[in-house]
Amino acid sequence: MTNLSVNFCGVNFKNPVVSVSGTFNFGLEYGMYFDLNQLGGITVKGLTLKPRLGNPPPRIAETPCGILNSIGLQNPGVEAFLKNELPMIRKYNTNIIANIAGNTIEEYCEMAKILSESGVDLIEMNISCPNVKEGGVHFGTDPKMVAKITSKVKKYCKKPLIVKLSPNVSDIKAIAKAAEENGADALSLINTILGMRIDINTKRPILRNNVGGLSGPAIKPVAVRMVYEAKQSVSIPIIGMGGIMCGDDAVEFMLAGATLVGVGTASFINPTACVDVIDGIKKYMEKHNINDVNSLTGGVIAY
Amino acid sequence: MTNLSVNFCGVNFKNPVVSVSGTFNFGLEYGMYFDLNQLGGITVKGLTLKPRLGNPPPRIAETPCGILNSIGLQNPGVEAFLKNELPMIRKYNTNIIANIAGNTIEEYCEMAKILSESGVDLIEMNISCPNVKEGGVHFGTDPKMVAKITSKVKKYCKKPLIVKLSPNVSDIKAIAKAAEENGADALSLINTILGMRIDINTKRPILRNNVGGLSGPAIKPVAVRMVYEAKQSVSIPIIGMGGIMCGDDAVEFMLAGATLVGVGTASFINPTACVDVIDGIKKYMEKHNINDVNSLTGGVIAY
Amino acid sequence: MLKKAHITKLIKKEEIAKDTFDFYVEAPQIAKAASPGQFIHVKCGDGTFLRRPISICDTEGDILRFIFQIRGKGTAELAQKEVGDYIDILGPLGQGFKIKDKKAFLVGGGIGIYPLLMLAKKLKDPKIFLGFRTKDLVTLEEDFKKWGQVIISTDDGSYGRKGFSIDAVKEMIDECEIIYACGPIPMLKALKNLAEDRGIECQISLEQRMGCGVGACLSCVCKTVRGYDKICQRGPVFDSSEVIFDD
Amino acid sequence: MLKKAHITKLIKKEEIAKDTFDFYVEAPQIAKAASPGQFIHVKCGDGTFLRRPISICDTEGDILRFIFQIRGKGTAELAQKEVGDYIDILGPLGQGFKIKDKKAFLVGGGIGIYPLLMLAKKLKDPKIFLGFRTKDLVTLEEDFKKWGQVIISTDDGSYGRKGFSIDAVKEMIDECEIIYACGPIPMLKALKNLAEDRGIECQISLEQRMGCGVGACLSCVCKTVRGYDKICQRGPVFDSSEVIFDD
Ligand SMILES: Cc1cc2nc3c(=O)[nH]c(=O)nc-3n(C[C@H](O)[C@H](O)[C@H](O)COP(=O)(O)OP(=O)(O)OC[C@H]3O[C@@H](n4cnc5c(N)ncnc54)[C@H](O)[C@@H]3O)c2cc1C
Ligand SMILES: Cc1cc2nc3c(=O)[nH]c(=O)nc-3n(C[C@H](O)[C@H](O)[C@H](O)COP(=O)(O)OP(=O)(O)OC[C@H]3O[C@@H](n4cnc5c(N)ncnc54)[C@H](O)[C@@H]3O)c2cc1C
Ligand SMILES: Cc1cc2nc3c(=O)[nH]c(=O)nc-3n(C[C@H](O)[C@H](O)[C@H](O)COP(=O)(O)O)c2cc1C
Ligand SMILES: Cc1cc2nc3c(=O)[nH]c(=O)nc-3n(C[C@H](O)[C@H](O)[C@H](O)COP(=O)(O)O)c2cc1C
Ligand code: FES
Ligand code: FES
Repeated sequence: MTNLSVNFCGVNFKNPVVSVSGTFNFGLEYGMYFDLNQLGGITVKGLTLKPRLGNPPPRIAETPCGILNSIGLQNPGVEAFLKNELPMIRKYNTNIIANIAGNTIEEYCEMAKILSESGVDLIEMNISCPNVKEGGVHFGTDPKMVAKITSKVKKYCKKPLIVKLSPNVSDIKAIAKAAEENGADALSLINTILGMRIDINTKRPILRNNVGGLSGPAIKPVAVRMVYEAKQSVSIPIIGMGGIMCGDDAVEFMLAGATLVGVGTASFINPTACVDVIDGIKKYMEKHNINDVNSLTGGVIAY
Repeated sequence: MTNLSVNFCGVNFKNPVVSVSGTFNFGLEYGMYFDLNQLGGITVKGLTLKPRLGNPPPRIAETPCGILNSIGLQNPGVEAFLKNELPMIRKYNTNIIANIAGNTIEEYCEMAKILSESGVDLIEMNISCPNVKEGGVHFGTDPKMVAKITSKVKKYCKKPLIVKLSPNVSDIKAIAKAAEENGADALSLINTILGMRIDINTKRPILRNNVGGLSGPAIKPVAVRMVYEAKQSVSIPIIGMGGIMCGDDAVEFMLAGATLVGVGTASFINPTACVDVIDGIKKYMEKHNINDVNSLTGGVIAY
Repeated sequence: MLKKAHITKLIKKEEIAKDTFDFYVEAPQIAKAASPGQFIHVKCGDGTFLRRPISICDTEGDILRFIFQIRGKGTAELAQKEVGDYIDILGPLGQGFKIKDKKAFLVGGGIGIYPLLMLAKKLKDPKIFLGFRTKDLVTLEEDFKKWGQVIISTDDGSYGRKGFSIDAVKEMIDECEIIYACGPIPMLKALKNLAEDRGIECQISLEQRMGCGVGACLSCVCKTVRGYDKICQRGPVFDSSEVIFDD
Repeated sequence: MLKKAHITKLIKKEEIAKDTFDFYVEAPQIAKAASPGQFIHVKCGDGTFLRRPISICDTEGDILRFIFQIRGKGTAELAQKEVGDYIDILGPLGQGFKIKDKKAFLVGGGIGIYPLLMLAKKLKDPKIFLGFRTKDLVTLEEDFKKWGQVIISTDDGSYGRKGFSIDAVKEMIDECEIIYACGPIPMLKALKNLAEDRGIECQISLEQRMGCGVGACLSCVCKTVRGYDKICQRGPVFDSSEVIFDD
């Protein structure tokens, strides 16, 4: 019998695969393509305290083996989420991870407080969104800032607190440590890497926001490295993400140190990517006679 | 008449295309595939004060639309370069850019001094190599460190000094500024982004060095963004590189702010990539009735 | 029943104008479910990453027809497919035209004419205004003629009327109770204004760069009275009165 | 004359064992310049980024022959090519075997047998030792038989001798003045030791992951008495006495 279930911050996941924030809206769209009950968890679109319009289009550009996006956190706000979206998706037997972003530390605290009283299972604090002017990424690139925001939000957060890290940093280890030491129950990484494309015919950036976040297979090696490095420096569990397209990719992240894995951009190409990744992990385990998926985590034999 | 020639730090380049360091050895290998006289310049393999063995193999891994490398600066040392390699390649009518890397600031200074007395045309200071333990990248991720090393090396450097920046940073603008304010005559960016791949069958990293530097089209959007950001914050010229495969890619870098463009990994797939890029730039200029290649630099019309 | 990506087989391929390809694929489920104005999201090949949105042009039994112009890497790759090859297609997607029993004008410009064919079939005697840049690009004239009166304009006057379709539309606007349109933004803007002036209904199909194509990523928005709406899910067809064209 | 990448045409393709493909391409310049032990660097398709190194197996007039096993994404993609398709090939590359007028043993294991065929043709009555894991993987027996005595071993004894080629080689070593070998590292190590013990020459062909394939990137090194040498440029064939196998 293969065991796929994972205990993550005291929450039971039936398997290590979650959808990541921002590529899965609030779940229902891909719910038309597969049974959401199959998922370990669903991370919902990033929420802000007030509704947010987002950036003007174009918001997406294709790049070699990846995409740039500059959605800019369009969302109905945390209250509307709790009222309109959560009840719909709470019906599924899967964990719900709320993803939050704020302009100020106070906003993060406020959202953590509100969501702690709600039916979500875990809270992921996005301090790494490259697509908003205030807040977002600047909270996530300085260890001191990470320490400060984590310790403050932790006070209000009654659910497991996952801190989502930015890859746009020199030393992910220091950032990871700062989050852990200040109360993070888990880490998730990586968010997108800041990038740009220019249309050489019009001389205009393709994204109306000029720059956007790079995701997809192109960034996978960077993500695997960062998960590996973070794992070396903290003992809290990690959700690994960045370019996972199939089960083998997910296994690579787990070997690097991830306890859960997140599937994002892959869904755009293959709407059943999340469940295909679960199947792929199972196949790998069968092939290699591995009984417990947890034994993969951190299993890399580094030189 | 289309003008392709560029004045870069007072040195005349017949066109804006140079080979980058580390993918072109000392020029002669690709000299079998095209006439090196066609190039704007040749950046030679990274040099160290003493000969360097480099890292054990495997040193290269394929990734989606890119590669990881961990060569580890294998090279014969600056003296052997001057004695054995430079005379061979100096015969060509093209600019030679020496690329240097040191374990200590003193080593950088020493090399700058030696090379200033030599026949090379410009000196590129690599403070961003992710593949060596001491030195290398740590000089390139902290603006204070960049300021210090640049100002010191500048004292010994009698040729135009190009500082090659690391993309593994949160704020490329601050780093670029630190280099400019302390005497850099030009910048080049980006070096590779640190990444990792794990063989899920053996559970071993594919690179013997565990991690390596990511290059190729996968990183192009990150490189374009960094060139664009650097250009906003400095007035010294920039060599743009990172995933350039064709003339259109080169034009994109120039629009973002590059004065020269570097072709690296592309040569592995297409040995005449450098000259094909030159041709592609020419074609673009003809199509758009552009007479002077210099008019492309920084031509992006940002929103 | 769950939706899925369909592996379809290319059974007929024709280059109907320079760089313009007419594809017929075997796609029973898509063909059966499709309604006019909906689109498909196509995996063009290994050399591109995202899918590409293409309008459904027509269906006939198990056969799905779509027509596309080479615009970049993806469409160029798709054009390489040969009869017998397989194509991975998601669809039908989005909300198509809402068919009303009114005297209809169909207005299409450039690649915007393709989604109108299937619509024309479902309407009673529509007037069909097709605009092209020049004679060589004129396509589907015979196909459309089967379903209504066709008025062709070319920008350079090399075929049909000279000028934009909108001029022809304006001349005959008294006969119009509803406009269905797809094409370049300036054309859609002009039609929106015209429809508002005349107080008639106007449905327009919009384009935007897409990620998922199914409403999950919020990439493909346009500005409407409600804020930013997803074109792939709420659209691609919108009531022109909802859409805000600003610049 | 300048070297270049050649666009070659696949004119014959055969699956000679499970997942093992025998390709014949029209490549006049490569075929003419090739010598035994050299390799080509092959662009497998759009789905992979780097080229893949493959040994030259044989040449005949304008025709270049190479054989490969599916090992991963690149070789799987290459195996998809059909007769008539074009393949982008760089080569011939590297330094092949240095042919000596001595009584020769050719020792090949697994995919290491392929570069030995062209070599066998150029030698006088070589003894040819081919090692395979099992019977189903045995290939090229007839091809080699034309050029010398063939001694086949399989690890499981399902065909020919049971065990490793090295055992057969040892038994007959008195008849040997030079060894040419290609195959797995343990085999090459054993041959190197054997050759050193007996004081005979031994040329071995090495493998390593490659970038450029032409000596420009320093990816593909092996340890030798000189430091790290580039396999693509100084090799792939080395004198075994130069090579340092450490772990
Ligand atoms: C709902 C809808 C229906 C469409 N129907 C048709 C049709 O029937 N026939 C047809 O020829 N074209 C149609 N288009 C336009 C078609 O999607 C683009 O021409 C195509 O995506 C260009 O891809 P490319 O790789 O060739 O170009 P590239 O410029 O290389 O594409 C790069 C990226 O930009 C996107 N992109 C570029 N241009 C457009 C565009 N105009 N609209 C949306 N995304 C774009 C691509 O999808 C891709 O993600 C439709 C677009 C939409 C949104
Ligand atoms: C000089 C030389 C000659 C060769 N001749 C033959 C031959 O005649 N027939 C044959 O079947 N194989 C040969 N090989 C091995 C062949 O190159 C690999 O099997 C092939 O590169 C695997 O590519 P892949 O994409 O299928 O595997 P993947 O594992 O997906 O490849 C990933 C990367 O690793 C590299 N790689 C993986 N395995 C090897 C390997 N064993 N050697 C070198 N690079 C590797 C690939 O080139 C690619 O860059 C030769 C290798 C070398 C160096
Ligand atoms: C369209 C899009 C929207 C995203 N929105 C969010 C978001 O709202 N909050 C967040 O934390 N991350 C967001 N991300 C980042 C992803 O959650 C994920 O970290 C990243 O895309 C890497 O994973 P992938 O390569 O599998 O997509 C978004 C990514 C994409 C592509
Ligand atoms: C195999 C390899 C070796 C490299 N060696 C060096 C080096 O010695 N010094 C240096 O400054 N950069 C080195 N680089 C980085 C390149 O010069 C360049 O910055 C990077 O590869 C991005 O460009 P590309 O994507 O066009 O290859 C190396 C890159 C590769 C792929
Ligand atoms: S393309 Fe993803 S929401 Fe429309
Ligand atoms: S593969 Fe580049 S030096 Fe050998």
